[in-house]
Amino acid sequence: MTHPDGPGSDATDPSAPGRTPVLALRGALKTFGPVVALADGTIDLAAGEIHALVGENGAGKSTLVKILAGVHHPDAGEFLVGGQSVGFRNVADSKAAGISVIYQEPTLFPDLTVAENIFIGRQPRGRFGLISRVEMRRRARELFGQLGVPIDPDRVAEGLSIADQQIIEIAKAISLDARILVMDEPTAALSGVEVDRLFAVARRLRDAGSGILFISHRFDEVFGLCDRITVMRDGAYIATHETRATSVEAIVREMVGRDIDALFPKTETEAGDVVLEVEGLTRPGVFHDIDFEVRAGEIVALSGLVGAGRTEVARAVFGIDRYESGTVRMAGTPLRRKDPRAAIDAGIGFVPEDRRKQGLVMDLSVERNTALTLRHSLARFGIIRARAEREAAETWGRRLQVKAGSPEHAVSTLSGGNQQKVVLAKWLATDPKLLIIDEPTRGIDVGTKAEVHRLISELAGRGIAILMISSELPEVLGMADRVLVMREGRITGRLDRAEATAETVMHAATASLESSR
Amino acid sequence: MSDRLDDQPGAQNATPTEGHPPENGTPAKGRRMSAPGTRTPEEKQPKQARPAGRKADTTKVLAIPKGRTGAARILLGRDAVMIYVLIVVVLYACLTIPRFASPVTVGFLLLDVIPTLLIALPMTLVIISGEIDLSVASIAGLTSALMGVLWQGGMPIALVLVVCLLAGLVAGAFNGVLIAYLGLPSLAVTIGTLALFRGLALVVIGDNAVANFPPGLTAFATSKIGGTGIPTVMIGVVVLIVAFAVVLHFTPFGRGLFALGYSREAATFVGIDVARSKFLLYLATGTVSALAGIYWTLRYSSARSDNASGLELAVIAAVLLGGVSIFGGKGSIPGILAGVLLIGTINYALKLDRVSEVVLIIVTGSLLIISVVAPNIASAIREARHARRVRTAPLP
Amino acid sequence: MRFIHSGSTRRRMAVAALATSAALVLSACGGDTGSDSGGEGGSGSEGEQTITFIPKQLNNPYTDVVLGGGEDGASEAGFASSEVVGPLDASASSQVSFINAETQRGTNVIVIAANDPDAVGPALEEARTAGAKIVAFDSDTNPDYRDLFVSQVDAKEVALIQLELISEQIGGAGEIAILSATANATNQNEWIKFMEEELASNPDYAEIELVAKVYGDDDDTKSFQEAQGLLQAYPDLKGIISPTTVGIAATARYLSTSEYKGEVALTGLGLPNEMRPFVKDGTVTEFALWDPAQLGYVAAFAGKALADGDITGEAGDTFEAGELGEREIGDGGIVLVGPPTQFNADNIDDYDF
Amino acid sequence: MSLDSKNAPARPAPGHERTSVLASLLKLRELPVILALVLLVAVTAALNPLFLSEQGIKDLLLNATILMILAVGQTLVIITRNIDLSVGSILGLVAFGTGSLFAAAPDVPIVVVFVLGMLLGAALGAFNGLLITIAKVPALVITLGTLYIYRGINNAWAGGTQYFAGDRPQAFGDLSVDTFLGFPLITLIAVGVVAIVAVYMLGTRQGRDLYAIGSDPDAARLFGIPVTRRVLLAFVVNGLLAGLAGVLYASRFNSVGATTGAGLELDVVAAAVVGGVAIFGGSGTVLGAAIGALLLTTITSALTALRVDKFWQQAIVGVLILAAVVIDRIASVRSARKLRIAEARNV
Repeated sequence: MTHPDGPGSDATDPSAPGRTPVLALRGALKTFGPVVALADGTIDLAAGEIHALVGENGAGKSTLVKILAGVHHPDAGEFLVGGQSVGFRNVADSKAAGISVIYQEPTLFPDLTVAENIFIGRQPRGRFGLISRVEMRRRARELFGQLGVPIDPDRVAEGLSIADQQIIEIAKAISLDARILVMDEPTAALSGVEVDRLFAVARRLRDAGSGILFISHRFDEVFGLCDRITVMRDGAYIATHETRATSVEAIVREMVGRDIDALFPKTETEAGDVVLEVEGLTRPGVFHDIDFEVRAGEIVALSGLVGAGRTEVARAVFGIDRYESGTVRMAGTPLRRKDPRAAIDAGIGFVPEDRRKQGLVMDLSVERNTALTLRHSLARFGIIRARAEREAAETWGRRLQVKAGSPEHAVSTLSGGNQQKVVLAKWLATDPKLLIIDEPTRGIDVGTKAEVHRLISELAGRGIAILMISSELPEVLGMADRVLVMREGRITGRLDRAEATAETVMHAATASLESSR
Repeated sequence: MSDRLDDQPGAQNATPTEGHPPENGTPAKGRRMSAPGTRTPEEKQPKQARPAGRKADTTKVLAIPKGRTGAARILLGRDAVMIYVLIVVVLYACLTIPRFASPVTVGFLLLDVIPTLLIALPMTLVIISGEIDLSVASIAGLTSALMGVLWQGGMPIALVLVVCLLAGLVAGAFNGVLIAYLGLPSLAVTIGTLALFRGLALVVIGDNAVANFPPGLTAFATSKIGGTGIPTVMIGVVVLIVAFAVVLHFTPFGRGLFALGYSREAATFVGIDVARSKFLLYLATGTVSALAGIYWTLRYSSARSDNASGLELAVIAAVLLGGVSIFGGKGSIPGILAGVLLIGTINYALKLDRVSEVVLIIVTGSLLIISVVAPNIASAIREARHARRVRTAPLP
Repeated sequence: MRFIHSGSTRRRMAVAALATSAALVLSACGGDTGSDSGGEGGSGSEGEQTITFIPKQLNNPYTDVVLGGGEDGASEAGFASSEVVGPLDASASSQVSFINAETQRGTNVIVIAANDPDAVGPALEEARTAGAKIVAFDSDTNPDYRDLFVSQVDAKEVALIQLELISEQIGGAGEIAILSATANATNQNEWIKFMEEELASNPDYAEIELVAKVYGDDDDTKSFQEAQGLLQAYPDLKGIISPTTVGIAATARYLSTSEYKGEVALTGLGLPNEMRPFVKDGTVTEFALWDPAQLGYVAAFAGKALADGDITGEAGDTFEAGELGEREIGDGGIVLVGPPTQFNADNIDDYDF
Repeated sequence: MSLDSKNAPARPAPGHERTSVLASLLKLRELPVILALVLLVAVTAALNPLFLSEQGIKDLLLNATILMILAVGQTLVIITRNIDLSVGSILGLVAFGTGSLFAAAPDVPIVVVFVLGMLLGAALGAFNGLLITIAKVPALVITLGTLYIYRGINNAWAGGTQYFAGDRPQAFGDLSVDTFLGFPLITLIAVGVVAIVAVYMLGTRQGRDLYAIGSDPDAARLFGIPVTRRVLLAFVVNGLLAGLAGVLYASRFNSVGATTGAGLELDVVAAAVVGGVAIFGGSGTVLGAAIGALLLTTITSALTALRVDKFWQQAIVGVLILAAVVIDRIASVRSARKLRIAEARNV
């Protein structure tokens, strides 16, 4: 496998001498239908190390994790655990091999108690081989003691905060005494204290001889915690470095693998009138006193860590969720709360982050999806005119270069990038004044990614106000005229294009986390 | 996550499979679009760029694909297959069962299926929107009971009919409030109202049966249009069918229901008022069920509390057989028409042939299971075959 | 299946096979319909008379006995074919499509036990218009819709016998209750009406009080629980009359398994084969019934006479009912079958139905 | 049903104090249905003392027995986020099978009859389970189909034949007559079933797996729980219990035939729902379902005992089901609001 187009060609040997490898995956290939999720999954994890896996969204990290977890079976490649070749048939096999995975999104059972969630499938047994609740509770308490968190083992998991859920996942992994611990962005939603606690536990496990694979977007964590760093890009392995011997800049370059300016064809535009005005928007426990405005032709990025409340604010603005106080004005007119229809009529379009569940009706055809937002305007005497629908779908499909077999094909048959274009098409068809775009390029291949970026830029150029939510720093820096940074439900940074750098944004996004440590 | 497969040298054998057309038909050609200006010729002249093989034809930039694709889709769709099956069954019955081929059959058959047909219409919409209503037959029963009591109490028949329809509307609204606005699970709620409405029917009319409805009206319920054998009431039913078909397939509201059934979130994002849509559906279900109750009462000229009992399962079976997905988001009015008529035809054909109802029950059950199991098994086989192909593909 | 055989079985199987293969076609989205069509149709050549029995529901033991007599009668009377069709549930509307199908087949005589006197009306009207003769038996329809009704026995006589029996068993005084079939059952309701009149007018029954009427819907479980509820609600209950075979058997089963066995008297109309154990164990002293087979038997002959045009269903007409001899049509087009028999421990072993 | 990370704020939850015994008792999901039952029995008994006579209690228990067993089986299936509508038909088939078996071989030992009946039920349940797990088709559709098919087979097999209590050995019928410590024997069997299944659901890993599956099927699969095998097991056990109920039906009631058990399925689901089993899986207990069954059958008896117009019975059952669903909803809304307030304060 060669990597002709990246700086990964000068990669170090993934396996480092002097360490005992506990897990090795080399050249793993995973396809879903025509889609290649992972082209070259390669990782070498040694006992007694914390190993970071970094890469942009869509680099194939999650697929690699799922292969390690036994959820996916690689179509090709070599997979060794403790020097033995393995082929996991299912999750249980992976667990039996001593691999424990903490996912980005906690997978707790909402109806079961906390203690039970930790021990499900291997509850301690007492008399007659029955589950001993007393023992289970005791051990759960013990684990939480170790972690220093006061969670009631007897409460049900439903309604737990995401941080508590994450802690429970970690407790679960610890209780497994796993030799190999995989943490897929475990800190995304944790506060400073919790992160510190987690790191202390991770170091302890490392010192006890476990191998830990740590996936994170936060470079401070990666460099503060990990011994080695492996970089992935576009589904392929790029390089592995000793942390001591590399720098943030070098890693970022490998992750992005191209010139940022070329990737983000930002056209300079003159900001026009204020389109969206948000004032004092508050929903207790979710976001507080959010004030900002977006002008015509301006791209405003809403940045911050996952769970900082960015999406929640956008959803409230659009009327999906309710908020308790504050006002949202479009072109000076206040919007009704919790009424997406009113928001649409006022000229807002919303491209949600989860395309499959929120953005599209996967079973419906391309044209039906495109026309969903036009339901009412395409109707004459309450009947949708098929011809008008077809024309609208074709016009926008062609304008956005949507590639589909036919407008009658279900959108589920399209690639991620083309699906995203259908979502954009459906909103552009409404002739919006403001477009809210949540994670515009999540799960989109590189080629289409640039196309989407160019499109957004173009739209702004035509005077549409854009509010973009993104976790990808290069995207934020490359696209935005202004950057709003959120942390823990508040706006903690307002940066101009000139002021916005990786450092300033990250600082605003994590500042108090640092200070609370 | 979704890099194209043909990015990978040597992996082309895994391309393209049915149902998963690759982004671009011709591998390695014009794949990376870099700028709008550098479009491949296939966009400007789609016809010319079409290679000979059908495979490569599966994708292109969206453009005027009128003609074959559309027609083929309609002719091979599930609805169409249902209709073919119906036609085959009807033809077979005509050829082999003496006297089946006659206008009389049409009349009796339609009279039998009208209640199912009526209720299946709103039920289709409800199931497409991702909910269910098990209380329909009980609403029909309650309406029937009410009709009997009010008529016996001396109310003018026109007023009786209006009150009955209103009762259905109220019953539907009751379901609707609980499900749409309180967000309770429709399965549980309508099991509850199934018992409640049937119970109220019993409370209203008790053990009595009322039979002396105006003869003109009861005769009308079974009257036929001239010599065609088609019941007069079918005119009204056809109007309703058309109305529901138009609402579901050609109105903004109907479009919204599919979105709703597939994903509540996705529907909310395009401005669909989820609660209101569901509420309206239950209103429709209640009212149409009441209509079915009235028809039932008049056709059998007997208002009783147990009228139409058990009809809910027959309706749901017919609707599912007609291709509506129990998970919501899929289905069509032509499909369920074929489903209802198929069961009705088999039913009547077997009766005419004096085959026991036992056979009918078993056939209905088997049809239902096979119609949902077989496509899944077929697609599972397809997937397995695809997986094997990928796995045996030469590796880079 | 006892009554549902005969005729061209092959063709029926073919219909079923077709239906199933239809499902296969449907799901496989293509393929061939297995058109291995069965034998040619043919249900009795034209010109010969056919008779079809439509009982309240299939799979009811009492009905089976009635139909057994009916089939015998039909063949003796000279029908070319006799069939039994019917619903699996005894709901008011379920018989209608069977009547429709028979109408279309051109059946000459339809013999029906109506679940609801009115619900079957329009369908029967159509059948008559198409030329069929309608004989009601066991449970009458509205008299407008049938040519004649073959009744078990004189309704009043049946009612009085049951009252006599219960009076005897409870010593002429105390509370009694009635556990009937469905609330709309024509015959039961008529008997109950006569019983109520007699209780009110006959001084011999002055001390007997009818405290409740409940309905078990001719369903075993339901009747069972109704019986149970009666005894709980009326602690002083002395006896129960159940003028339906399902009801009396279910009640007997409950009594025999409870502390009320021998304490609470039970009588009514029952099948000897079903009631034998309860008579032997002392739960039931004596009950009554006519011979159900005769009911079907006479109905078949009545149908034949109607179809041949020998009678029109007018009061005073007479016809020959095979080995049962001549029968006369009474007022309202009613034909009586015969006096009820009383069954007790001494004679029950002599009967087998 | 997964924990929605979007709505859960990024914030440590406040410390959770240990809940008192009383509080946890009040949170018990079965509490409303127990209260309703106690209230119903108390009021009825006050108005009609005969209701709680020895025979009265015996009848109450006997009536509930069969529904109780069915509700327990159904609970297993519902907890895994499935449903089985074919139980009435399974019961009918097994009951008729029992009748036929005794008719064919009157001397067959009763134990053998029980085993055969349960095996037949388990086989029918396995057929449901296999179709659902292998073909991955919704249980509602499959069991609606088998509801018809099993009933059809029962009709075809039985035809007009019915078997009566007299056709079965005295000892078999006596199971539902004789009592032990005031409890009818078949009720004791039901209580035993409830106890065994309750222990299984509460105290074994497999049982807990069922809750996990219903709580979040995708997470369960991700977690390595053998979802297919467990769901299949739930259907097999449900079939087995429906088979047991079928045998007991033949013992208790007079006749078994083609229509035995028709229409029971909705009663069974209703009993489970009234007993606090969530229709979308993951929560509820076997005990609750059993009490729900007891409550539903007791209502019938109570209304008769109170000489209330029996026509009200069904309406009351309907109201009860709705009440159970609403209570569930209120409870979850309440706890969600409490949580939000707690977190708001914490900001």
